[in-house]
Amino acid sequence: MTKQNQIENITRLSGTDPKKCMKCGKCSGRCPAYKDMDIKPHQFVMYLEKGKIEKLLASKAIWNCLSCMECVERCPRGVAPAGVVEAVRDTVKRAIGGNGIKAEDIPPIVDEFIPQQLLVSAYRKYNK
Amino acid sequence: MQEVTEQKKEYVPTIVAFCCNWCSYAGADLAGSSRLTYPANVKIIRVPCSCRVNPMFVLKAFQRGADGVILCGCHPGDCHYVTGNYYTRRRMSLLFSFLNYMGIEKERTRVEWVSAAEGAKFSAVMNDFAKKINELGENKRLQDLRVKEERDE
Amino acid sequence: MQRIGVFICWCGSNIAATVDVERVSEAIKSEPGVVFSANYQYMCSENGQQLLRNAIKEYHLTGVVVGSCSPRMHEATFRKAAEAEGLNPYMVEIANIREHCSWIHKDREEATEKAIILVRTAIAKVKLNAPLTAGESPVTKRALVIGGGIAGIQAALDIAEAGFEVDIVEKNPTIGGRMAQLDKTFPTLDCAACILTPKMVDCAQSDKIDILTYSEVEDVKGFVGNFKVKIRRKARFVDETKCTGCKICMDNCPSKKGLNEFNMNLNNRPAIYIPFAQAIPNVAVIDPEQCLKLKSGKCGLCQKKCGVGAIDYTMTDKIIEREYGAIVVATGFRPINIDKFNEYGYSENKDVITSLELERLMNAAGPTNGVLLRPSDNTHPKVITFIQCVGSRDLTDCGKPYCSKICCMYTAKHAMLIREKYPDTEVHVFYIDVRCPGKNYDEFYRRACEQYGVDYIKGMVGKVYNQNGKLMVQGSNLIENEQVTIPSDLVVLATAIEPEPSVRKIATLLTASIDTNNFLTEAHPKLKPVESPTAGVYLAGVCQGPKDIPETVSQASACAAKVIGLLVKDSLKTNPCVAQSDESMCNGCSQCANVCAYGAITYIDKEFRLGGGKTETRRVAYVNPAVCQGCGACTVTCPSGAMDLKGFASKQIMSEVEEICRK
Amino acid sequence: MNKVEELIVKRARELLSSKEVDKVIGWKKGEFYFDPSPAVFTSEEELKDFVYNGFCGANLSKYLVQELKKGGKIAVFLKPCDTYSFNELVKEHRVDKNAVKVIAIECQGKLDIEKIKEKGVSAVTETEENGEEVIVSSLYGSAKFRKEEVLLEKCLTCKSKKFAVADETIVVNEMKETANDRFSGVEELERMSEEERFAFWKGELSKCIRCNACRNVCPACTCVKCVFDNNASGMATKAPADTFEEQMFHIIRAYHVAGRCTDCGECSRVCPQHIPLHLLNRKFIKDINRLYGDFQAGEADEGKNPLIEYTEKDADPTAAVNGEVRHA
Repeated sequence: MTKQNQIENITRLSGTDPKKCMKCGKCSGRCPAYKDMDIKPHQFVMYLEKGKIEKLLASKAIWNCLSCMECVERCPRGVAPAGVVEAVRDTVKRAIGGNGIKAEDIPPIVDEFIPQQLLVSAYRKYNK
Repeated sequence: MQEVTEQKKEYVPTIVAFCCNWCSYAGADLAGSSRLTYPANVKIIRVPCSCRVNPMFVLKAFQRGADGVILCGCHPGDCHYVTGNYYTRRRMSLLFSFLNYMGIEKERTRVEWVSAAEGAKFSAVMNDFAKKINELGENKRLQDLRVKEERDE
Repeated sequence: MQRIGVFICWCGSNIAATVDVERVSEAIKSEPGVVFSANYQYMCSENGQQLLRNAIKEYHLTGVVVGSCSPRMHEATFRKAAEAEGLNPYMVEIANIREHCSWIHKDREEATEKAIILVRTAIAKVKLNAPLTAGESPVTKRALVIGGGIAGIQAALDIAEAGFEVDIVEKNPTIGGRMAQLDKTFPTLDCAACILTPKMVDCAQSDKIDILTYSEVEDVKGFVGNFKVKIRRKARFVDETKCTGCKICMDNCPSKKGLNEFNMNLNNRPAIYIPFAQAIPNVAVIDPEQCLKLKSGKCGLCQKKCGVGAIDYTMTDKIIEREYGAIVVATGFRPINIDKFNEYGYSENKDVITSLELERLMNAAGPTNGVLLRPSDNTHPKVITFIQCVGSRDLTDCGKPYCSKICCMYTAKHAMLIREKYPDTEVHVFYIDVRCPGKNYDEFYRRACEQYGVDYIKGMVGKVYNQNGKLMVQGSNLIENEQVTIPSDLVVLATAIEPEPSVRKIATLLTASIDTNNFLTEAHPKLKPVESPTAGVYLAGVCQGPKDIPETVSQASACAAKVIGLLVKDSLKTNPCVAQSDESMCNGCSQCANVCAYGAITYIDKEFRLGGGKTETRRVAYVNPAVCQGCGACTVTCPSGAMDLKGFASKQIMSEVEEICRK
Repeated sequence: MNKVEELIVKRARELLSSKEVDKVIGWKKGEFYFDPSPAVFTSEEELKDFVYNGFCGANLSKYLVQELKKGGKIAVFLKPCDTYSFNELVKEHRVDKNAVKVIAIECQGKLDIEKIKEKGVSAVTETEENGEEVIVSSLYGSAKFRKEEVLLEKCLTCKSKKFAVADETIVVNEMKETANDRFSGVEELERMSEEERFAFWKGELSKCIRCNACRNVCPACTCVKCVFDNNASGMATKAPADTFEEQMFHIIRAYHVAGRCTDCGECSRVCPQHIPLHLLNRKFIKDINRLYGDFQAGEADEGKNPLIEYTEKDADPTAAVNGEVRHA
């Protein structure tokens, strides 16, 4: 896959247009996992816009993002930083072909109170 | 009236362009003052606004043997009369779609938005349109044959 | 019999180099109706015009076609020349053989052929031209200003200064508007009241200005020069002519729990009140929702105490009708509702306030007498954090997509004033961009940073929460690439502004168009920025778009200049190329009025003779030629073809089409 | 006499005798059972000729335009599809709704005598609707048909059985909505090539004899003077000279009623040459629905039609013609 393909692929997966970002930093201002992330939410969008795919793919933050979607919720311009994180995570996962958590492994106590999107991202994020 | 010569000349299509006074006609003027050429078979009719163009004018043109009709107006949102071209857009969308439904080639009709600053666009649009009409050749489907007879006499 | 003269211009070599002008004028000679055909080097020159005039005289021309440059260049020139010779100027048509022919074609043969067709097309049109005369309509020499803020005040003063009568209609009990609520003004930091109230007094004292406060525009009829406006004068329950503004009623009113709108509801006022000390008119008003007498019939204290007998509980709304030649809309703005921005916790925390609330808290006439105390516990805040772009540039449902324009500057002002007055206070400002274009504006902002040590943080706040009585402001510091949390005592939100919602109704009444953000649309964004597309209606202040005081005042004065320019005329010449409905064919279906952007079309019931002594009354369209701008949208909407456009009649355009297609 | 007819005539009698209305517009017995025609009734005696049977396909709303000019209050019987035309006439100020009492009546779809004749049944004396079947009695006996075999084209693709307006209603049996897609005919044409479409319309339209029946029956065609009769329009024509003029007439007619046509189907019903004129109107309706959102003319008696409306985000004509865009 060429680099341009990768950029297009991640942009498409993220469902977001990084050019819409006005660089206000509200996403990073809100992020509860900020301290643990080596690349901050606003940087995810910025790197995608600038095409710095290597930095994104090498980031550890994709495993720290809580997928709480606060950044998406708060963005005044309709950009979804968490979408970019998710897209990068997917791309990395696919490359290494790892197996994620299985539904049966989720303890029964984790029931309807957990947001569905968090479960989905957890399936993708964690290796068994 | 020109006489029909024995030798068959290459067919030169007739193209009628309706241009709104404030944007597109000025755009055509700018194309002129910038010496940006387009084919001579494009003839412009000045109207105050693209919304002045009655579908009957378009049909009349075809009736009289025009091979292509193009409307040019201000870009949507820039209409000198505030909302005129919004109506043009709906009217011509429906009319052209309908003409195509009647079997008229859809390339024979067109609407383009050309601002007063877009001389280059005007010229490009006219070149492109004229090329398309050249490829299509004579409009035979929507033409009053009596007009043709009169002409050929 | 038509007698048409054709004049082909060489335009030096501009036309003649590519078009064989001699051949064109020769070819045209044989066209039916053409009695004169000539060509000349420069038709627009003095000699060229003389040639045209001589031919009109000599050949008794009924129509003229000039084959020359674009009509956008010299149509007016040739029409004037024709008029000077007694030919109706609208009997002149231009064939554009320069821009649309000689300049774009290289082949001489091709260009000459085209020029002949273009000239023939113009001849075909001119044959169907009718002499047109510009109509006249008288001008009522009085202006209406809707809104009594600084925009309305300035416009009214300027118009009155020129000697015209002007009425200000203000929906609140006093004029003054938003500016009256402000403490200091940027970039000079002079107090708003000190510069505004003298202007308010000028209005009150001018014998040309009639101030109608506590009033609203109810209905507008008519058109430029001749508006008929109905104004609702809401019941004030206090006789304006008697009240002296002594405030004894206010002191005696037992119902004191009304929210003080002027102080952004930060404190209370009695049911009978004068909004603020310098109100114009300085006359009390009773809030009917709050007054015990009006609600339950029990009280009447103010009436008993009033020394001049000004109180009248039986007062009702009155409708007055007045006539105006021009209308200025200056309805202003309000801060948007920010309850939905739960990240900033405005509704939960008393100490999260808007900038306009801060203005009142810092104003000497405000609820704290100018001492900055935070609302929750009346203590001095030590750490104050400002958040900019709250609701501005925000595409979510809660915000506005545009930049509110004034927030960067007033935030810098607030930060500076606080640091000046309370040097021990720590001030932080979260910003996305600092936008300070304007004379001495950027310098002003830099002063806040450099001289007053205001801490500007590039980044946006994600969350404000209360932790043990401190407001924790969590946001980005993008330059340091850090997330910061600032424990603050007071949080000030630079809230976006939006047009005062009453503008919607006014826009409908005036058929003035409004954009998706409820700002009134100007007739042209660059060249007609103070005119509304509706003739005779002008726009001043924030109703047209976000702007600060100097810009508002400039726009108001510009409006006044436009209004004065209109009112000095005794009558208005109207564009004769307007739509006209043939009553005998009109169906009265109302489709044309629906597409008219100018509200030029009305309907009347008209009696028609049917023959045999019978008559029939039919609803037919009437186009007001003073209002119609001649776009022609209605002509296409009309199914029967009753509606036509003078100067661009259907038959004329059809004949142009036919001529072009004639091969 | 069927039950619905009985109720209608009874109601008409009441209205006239009580002087609540001055006139009733309904259908009058023709020479045969199958040719009732629209008629105005001013007295109770005249009502003896009133009929309402399977052949009352005519839309009565347009008759109000002329009748109202003569003054008085009028009661009119409208089938569901006719009520839409009524609203459209009110919207365009052609009819004063305060002078009209709209009595909305049951319709189970009207019959096409031509189709019945084609089936070999002539001299029809009565028809009886029985669910999905129609029993046709004639001088020569009776025959049974499936309804869709003998319904009028416009009823086969009935747009709605809802009344868009009704001061009162006379409905005895439940009216079932038709499942047929009324745009399938348009779609079939759209699938053809441009040449095929042109050939189709050339074939159809060259049958036109310019009798103006379509124009005269159309409730949207109520112009005081039609453009085709107006010399100043540059379009005035009387009889068609060639296929071009038939095309021109029908294109302009369809365009002029676009956004106002309620799809009542009267044009096709009355065309003596059996030209499928509804396929012209429905193309506009279909495009309007596709580009500007679903719109049914006559659903209300006020508001704007899509051609006198716009949004800033409307499609550009090229995209619209290419079918690339759809209303969100």
